[in-house]
Amino acid sequence: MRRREKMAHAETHDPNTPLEYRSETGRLNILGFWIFLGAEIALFATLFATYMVLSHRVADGPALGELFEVESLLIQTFLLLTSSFTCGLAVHEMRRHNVKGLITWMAITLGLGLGFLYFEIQEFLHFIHEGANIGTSAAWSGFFVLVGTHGAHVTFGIFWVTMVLIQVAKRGLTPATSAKVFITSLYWHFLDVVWIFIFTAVYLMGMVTHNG
Amino acid sequence: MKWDEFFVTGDPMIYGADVSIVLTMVGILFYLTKYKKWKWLWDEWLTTVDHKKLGIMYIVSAVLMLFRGGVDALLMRTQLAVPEAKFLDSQHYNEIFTTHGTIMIIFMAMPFLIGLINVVVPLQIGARDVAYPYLNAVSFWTFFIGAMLFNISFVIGGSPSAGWTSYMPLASNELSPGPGQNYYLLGLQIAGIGTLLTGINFLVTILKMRAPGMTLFRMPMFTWSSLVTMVIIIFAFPILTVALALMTFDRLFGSHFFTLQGAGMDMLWANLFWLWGHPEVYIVILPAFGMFSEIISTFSRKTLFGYKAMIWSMLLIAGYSFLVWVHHFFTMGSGALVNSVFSITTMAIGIPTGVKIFNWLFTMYRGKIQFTTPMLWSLGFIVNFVIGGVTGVMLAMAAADYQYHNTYFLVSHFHYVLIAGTVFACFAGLIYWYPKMFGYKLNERIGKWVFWVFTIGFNVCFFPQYFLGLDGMPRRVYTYSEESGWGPLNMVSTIGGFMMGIAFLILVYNMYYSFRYAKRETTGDAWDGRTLEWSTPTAMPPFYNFAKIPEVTGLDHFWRQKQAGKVEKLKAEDIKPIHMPSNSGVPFIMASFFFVAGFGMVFEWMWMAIFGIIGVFGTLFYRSFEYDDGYYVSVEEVIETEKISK
Amino acid sequence: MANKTVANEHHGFPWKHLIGFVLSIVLTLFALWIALETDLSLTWILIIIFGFAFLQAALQLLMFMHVTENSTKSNLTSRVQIGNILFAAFVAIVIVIGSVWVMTAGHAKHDKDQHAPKTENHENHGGGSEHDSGEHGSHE
Amino acid sequence: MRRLKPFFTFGLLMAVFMLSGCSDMIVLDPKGPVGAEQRDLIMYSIWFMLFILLVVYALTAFIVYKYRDRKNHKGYDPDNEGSHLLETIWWIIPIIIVIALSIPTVKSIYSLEGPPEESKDQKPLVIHATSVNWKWVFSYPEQDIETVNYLHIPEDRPVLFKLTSADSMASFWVPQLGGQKYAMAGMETELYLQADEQGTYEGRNSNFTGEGFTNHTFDVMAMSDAEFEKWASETKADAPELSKGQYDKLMLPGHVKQMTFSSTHLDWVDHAKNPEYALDARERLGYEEKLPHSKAGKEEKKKREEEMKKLEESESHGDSHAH
Ligand code: HEA
Ligand code: HEA
Ligand SMILES: [Cu+2]
Repeated sequence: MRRREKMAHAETHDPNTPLEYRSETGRLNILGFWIFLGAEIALFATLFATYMVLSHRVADGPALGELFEVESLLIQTFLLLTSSFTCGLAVHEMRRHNVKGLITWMAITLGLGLGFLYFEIQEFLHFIHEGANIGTSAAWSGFFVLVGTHGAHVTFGIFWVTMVLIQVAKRGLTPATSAKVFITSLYWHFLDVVWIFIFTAVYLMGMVTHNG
Repeated sequence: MKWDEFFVTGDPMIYGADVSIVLTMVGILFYLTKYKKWKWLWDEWLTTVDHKKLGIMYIVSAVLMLFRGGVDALLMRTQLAVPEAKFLDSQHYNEIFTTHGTIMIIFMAMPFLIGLINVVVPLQIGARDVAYPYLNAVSFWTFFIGAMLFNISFVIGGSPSAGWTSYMPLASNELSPGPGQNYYLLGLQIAGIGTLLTGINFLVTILKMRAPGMTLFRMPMFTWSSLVTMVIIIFAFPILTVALALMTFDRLFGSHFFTLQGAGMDMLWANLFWLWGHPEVYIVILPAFGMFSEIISTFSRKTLFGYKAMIWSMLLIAGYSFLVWVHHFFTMGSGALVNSVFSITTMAIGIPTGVKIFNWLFTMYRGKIQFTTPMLWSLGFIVNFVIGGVTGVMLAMAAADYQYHNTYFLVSHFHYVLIAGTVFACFAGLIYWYPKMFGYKLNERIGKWVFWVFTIGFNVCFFPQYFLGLDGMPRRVYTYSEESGWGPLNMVSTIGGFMMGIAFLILVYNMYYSFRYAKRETTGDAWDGRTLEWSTPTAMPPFYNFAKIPEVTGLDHFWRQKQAGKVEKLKAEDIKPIHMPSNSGVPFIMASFFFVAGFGMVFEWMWMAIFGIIGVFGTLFYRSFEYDDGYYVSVEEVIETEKISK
Repeated sequence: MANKTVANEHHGFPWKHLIGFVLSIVLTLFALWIALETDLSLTWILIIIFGFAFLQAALQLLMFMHVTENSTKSNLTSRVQIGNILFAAFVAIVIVIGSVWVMTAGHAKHDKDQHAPKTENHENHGGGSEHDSGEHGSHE
Repeated sequence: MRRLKPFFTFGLLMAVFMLSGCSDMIVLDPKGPVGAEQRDLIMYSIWFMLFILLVVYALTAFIVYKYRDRKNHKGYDPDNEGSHLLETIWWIIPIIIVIALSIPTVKSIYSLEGPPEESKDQKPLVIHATSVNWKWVFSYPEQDIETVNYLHIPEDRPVLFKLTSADSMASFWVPQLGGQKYAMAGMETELYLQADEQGTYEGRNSNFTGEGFTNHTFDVMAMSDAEFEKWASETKADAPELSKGQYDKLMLPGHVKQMTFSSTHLDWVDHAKNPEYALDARERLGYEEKLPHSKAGKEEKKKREEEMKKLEESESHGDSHAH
C-alpha cells in the first residue's frame, strides 16, 4: 500500500472526562475488558463447579478441611483485600493526575500481591509436605487447580502491572497509559472478588464440613 | 519416542496423504518463489488486520476443512455401505469419525460463520473496521494454527479416536495412550482462544461501532444474530477452556479429575463438555438464522416479518442454551426429577425456534419471491431444518431418548440441523455475499445444480438413518452383521453421501468457472439489497469500507433510500482523512509460537512446550510496549480510490 | 448514574474506597466467625457466608471497579457492563449449582465410592448401606 | 408448481418409509412392558411431529407458490412487517404442543424409574451387569452364579439390573426390552427391564468404548420361570467356580466367548465401589495399553482380530455355552 503519515488518534478533550475515557481506543479497551471479565467469571465458575463436585472425593488422601489453617488463610485474605484497596487508591490518584501517587499506591499493591503469593506458596508447600498434591485425589486436584489458577492470575497480574507502571514512568499519564492502568486495576479488583469466593467456598466450607 | 510411533506408517492411504501433502507444500513454495509472491503474501495477507481479508481467510480455511471433514465422511460411508466391509479397520474408523465430528464443528462450521460475520457485520453496521483489528488477526491465526495442529495428527503421531465428545475414562492415558488425544486437547484449546477473542471483539464492535442513527433496534437481523452468538461464545467458551485444561492435567500431570484412579469422576467430564457443547450448537445455528433472515427478506423484497419477535426469540434461545445441557446424558441416571426438568427446558427451545420459522414464512407472505440460489438454500433450510428440529424435540423426551440415545436416530437429527441449518446457511451466505468479497457473482445456473444435487443427496443420506436408529443401529460402530438387516438402508445412505460429495465438487467448479467467466459487478449492490453493506459504491468495498460514514434513519435504511430515490452521492468536500489501524506481523508470529507450544505438549516434550509458551508471552509483552496508533488515509487517496472505481 | 460526571468524585478524600475497604474486612471476619464459632446448622452457615460473599463482590464492583460508570455521554456502556456482570452471574450460578445438582441427584445414593478405602474388601460401614436395605440377597 | 415437485416427492418417499418400516423396526416392536411404554410415547410424539411438518410444509407450499415473482403479481405488500394476532398464535400453539408432550414424558420418566406397573408386586430378579472392555459380566447374587456375554431371564418378571463398569463408560441396552442406561466405574445405576415373550434378544453396549466397541454385545434369553430355575440350579451344580485369577484375565481388554460360573466376582470386588480394580489387575498381569500406530500396537490389533475370528467360528459351531 501507499505511503501514509502516522498521526495520533483523535481524542476527546473535555476536562471533566477522566483520561482513560478520552481516547476511542481507551473506551473500547475498557469496555472490552469488562466483557472479558464476564468470560473470566464463567471460567472460574467452571473451576468452582469442578471443585464443589469433587471436594468429597478424597480417595485415601487427607480430607481437605483437615489441612486448612485459619491463620494462613487470614493473612492471605487481608493481604489481598488491602491490595485491592490500595489499587483503588492508585486509580483515585490517577484521576487527580497525580502520577507519583499512582505509582506509589500501585507499588504498594504489588508488594501486597507478592506477599499474598509468598504465603500461598508456603501454604501449598505445607500441603504437599503433609501428603496432599495435585495427584493425591480428585478433591486435591480440584483444590490445586482452582486455587492455583487464581494464583497464576495474580502472578500474571504482577508482571502486567509492572509493565504498565514502566510505561507510565516513561510516557507519563496519557489517554493510552491511563487506560492501561485502569484496565489492570479492574483485573486486580476482580482477582480479589474471585478470592472472596475461594475464601468462602473452599476454605470456610472445607473447615465447616470438616469440623461439623 | 521411537520413529515408528512418530510418523504414522503402514497404510497406503496415509502414504498417499504424506506424498500429496509434501507435493502441495513444494508446489506452493515453488509458486510463491517463482512469481515473487512472498512479499505480497506477507503484506496483504499474513499481516493484515482488515476484517474483510481475515474473513476471506476464515472462509477459505473452512472450505478446506469442509473438504477434509467431507472426505472423512465419505470414507465412513464407504465402510458402512455394506455389512462386514473390510475397507477400514476399527481403529481407523474410530479416528475418522472423531476427526470428522471435531473438524466439522470446530474447524468448519464455526470458522465459516465467523468468516462471514467478519466480512459482513462491520459493513452492515456502517463501520470502518472492528473494535480491535489487531485482536481480530490474533483470533484468526490462533484458529488457523489450532486447526493445523489438529490436522497433522493424521500423519504425525496418530489421530484422536475417542469421539468428538472424548468421554473419560476412555480418553484417559490408561485407555488411550499417546499423542492422539493430546492433539484434540491442544488443537481445540488454541483455537478456542481465538474464538473467545472473536466473541469479545464482535460484541464490542456491534455495541460501539455502529453508524450514527443505527440504534439497537435498527440493526439488521444478521448483526443481531451475531451479537447474540457472541454473547453465547463469551460465556460458553471458558467452560471448554477449563474442561480441556483439566483433561490435559489428567493426561500430562497426573491429576485425577476424570480418571478411574484417585476417586476421579468420569461423569463430570460429560457434564462440563455439554455445558459448553450445547451452547456450542446454538453458536453454529444462530448466525445461520440471521443470514436466512437477510436473504429471505431480500428476495421476498419485503421487510422481515416480526422483527422484534425475531430478536426476543433469539435472546430466549441464548438464555435457554445454558439450561438444557443434561439432555445429552439423560441415560446417566441422574434421577427422574433432573430428567424431567431438562426434558421440559429442552422442548421449550422449540417454541422460540418455531416463532422464527413462522416469521420467515410470513416474510414471504405477500412478497415477491425471487428464486435465486441463496433463496433456494433458504427455502431448503426451512423445509429440512424442521425435520431436524422436531426430531430434536423427540430426543428431548427423556423417556423416549433412552431408546434413541447413541443410535443413528441421533446421528440423523444432528446432521439435519447442522447441515440443513448451518451448512445450508454457509452456502447461502457465501453465494449471497460473494460479490461483496470478490466482485462477481457465482454462476446461478451451476449454483442451482449444486443446490438440488446436494439437497437431494442430503435427504437420501440422512433420512434413512432415522429408521436405522429405530431399528437399533448404534452410532460409532465400524461395521455390522448381515443378519442385522441394516444393509440396504446403509447403502442408500452412502449413495446420498456421495451425491453430497459430487455437489461439493460442482460448487468448487462453479468457483473456478465464475472466476473465469462471470460478469464483473459494476456497483456495490449486486442483489438490490436492503442493508448498508450493499451501499458501497464499489463492488468490493475499499479497505476503509466507507469514505463517509452513513447516517441511518431506520430499519432497512439503504432500501428505503433507494425506494425514495434519495441515495446520497459522495461529494469530495465531505471526505476527511480516515484513521486506519496498521498491519502487524505479531499475531502470525504469536500463533506460530502457539504451534510450537502445542506440538511440544502433544508429544510431552516439555522443553519445546516451555519455549513456545515463553515465545507467546514474549509477543504479548512486545505488543504491550508497542504504541502504534495507526495512520491516516489522506483525502486525496480516498478521492482517488473512490473515483477509480466509479 | 447516567449523567453524573465521574470527575467531581475524585478530588476529595477517597471516602468511597475507605468505606468499601472497612466493610470488606468486617464482612470477612464476620463470615469467618459465623462459620467457625457459631452453632448454626450447615445450611444456614452456607446461606449466610455465601450471602456475604456476594455482598462483598458487589462492594468491589460498585466501590472499587466503578461498574456503573459510563465512558461516554450515553449510558450504553454502564448498561452493558452491568448486564454483562449479571448475565455472568447467572451463568456462573447455573454452572455451579447445576453441576452439583446433576452430579449428585440420583447418583449420590449410588455413589459407593465416596468414603470407601482402596482395599478390595468392602465390609466397611460406609457408602450405600442405608440404600441397600430394600434389596434382596445382599451380596456382602 | 414444478419447483415444488421435489418436496412432494420427498414427502411421498417419507410416507413409504413410514408405512413399510414401522412394524419391522425393533424399537417399535418391543417384547416387554418397558419397551412398550417407550414405543407408545414415541408413536404419540411422532403424530405431533407429523402434524407440525404438515402445517409447515402446507404453509411453505402455499406461500411460495402464491407469492412467487411473476407477471401480473398480486398482493405484494413490501412494508407488511408483522401481525400481533398471527404472532400470538404461533407463540401459543407451540406452547400447547410442548405441554402436551411434556405430560406423558414426565409420567414415563417417573414410571421407568421403578419396575413396570403390571408387575409391581412381583419380586424383581436382581442381576449385576458389569461392563469391561469389551465384554459383559453378569452376576446373579441370589442364585450365586455368573455368566459372561449372555443372560438368562425369566419371562413376565421384572429384572432389576445393577449396572457398573470396570473401565470405560458403557451403556447397557437391549432395544427390544427397553431403553438403555449408562454403566460407569465407581458408580451403580439401576435399570428395570422385563420380557413378556420368550426368545433371544440382542443386547449391547451402545456407548463408544474404543477399538472393540462394535462387538461389545451379549444375548438375552427369556424363558419360562421353571426353565430359568432349572437352568440356574443346574448351573450352580455343574459350572466351575470363578477364580480370582480367571477373573483378572477377564479384566484385560479383548473379547471372550460366553462363559458360565457357579460363583460370582461380587465375593471379592464390586466395581461400583472400586473403580481401580481393572487397572490394578492389568498391572498385575503386566498388560500395557499400546500406542495404536506403533509396531506393538499393530501386533496387538492383529491378535485381537484373530481372537474375534476364532470366537465367531466357535459360535457358528454352536458350542457357545462352553463351561
Ligand atoms: C446446529 C446444531 C443443533 C441444533 C440447532 C439442535 C437443536 C435441537 N436439538 Fe440437537 N444436537 C446437536 C445439534 C443441534 N441440535 C448435536 C451435534 C447433537 C449430538 C452430539 C453428539 O452426541 O455427538 C445433538 C443432540 C441432541 C440431543 C441429545 C440426544 C442424545 O444424545 O440422546 C437432544 C435431546 O434432547 C437434542 C435436542 C434438540 C432440540 C430440542 C433442538 C431444538 O433447538 C430444535 C428446535 C426446532 C424445532 C422444534 C423446529 C421448528 C419449530 C416449529 C415448527 C414449531 C413447532 C414445534 C414444536 C412446538 C415442537 N439434540
Ligand atoms: C457441521 C457438521 C457436520 C457436517 C457438515 C457433517 C457432514 C457429513 N457427515 Fe457427519 N458428523 C458430525 C458433524 C457433521 N457431519 C458430527 C459432530 C458427528 C459425530 C462424530 C462422533 O461420533 O464423534 C458426525 C458423525 C457422522 C456419522 C456417524 C459416524 C458413526 O457414528 O459411526 C456419519 C455416518 O454416516 C456422518 C456422515 C456425514 C456425511 C455423509 C456428511 C456429508 O454432508 C459430507 C459431504 C461431503 C463433502 C462435502 C466432501 C466432498 C469430498 C469430496 C468430493 C472428495 C471425494 C474424495 C474421496 C471419496 C476420497 N457423520
Ligand atoms: Cu444439545
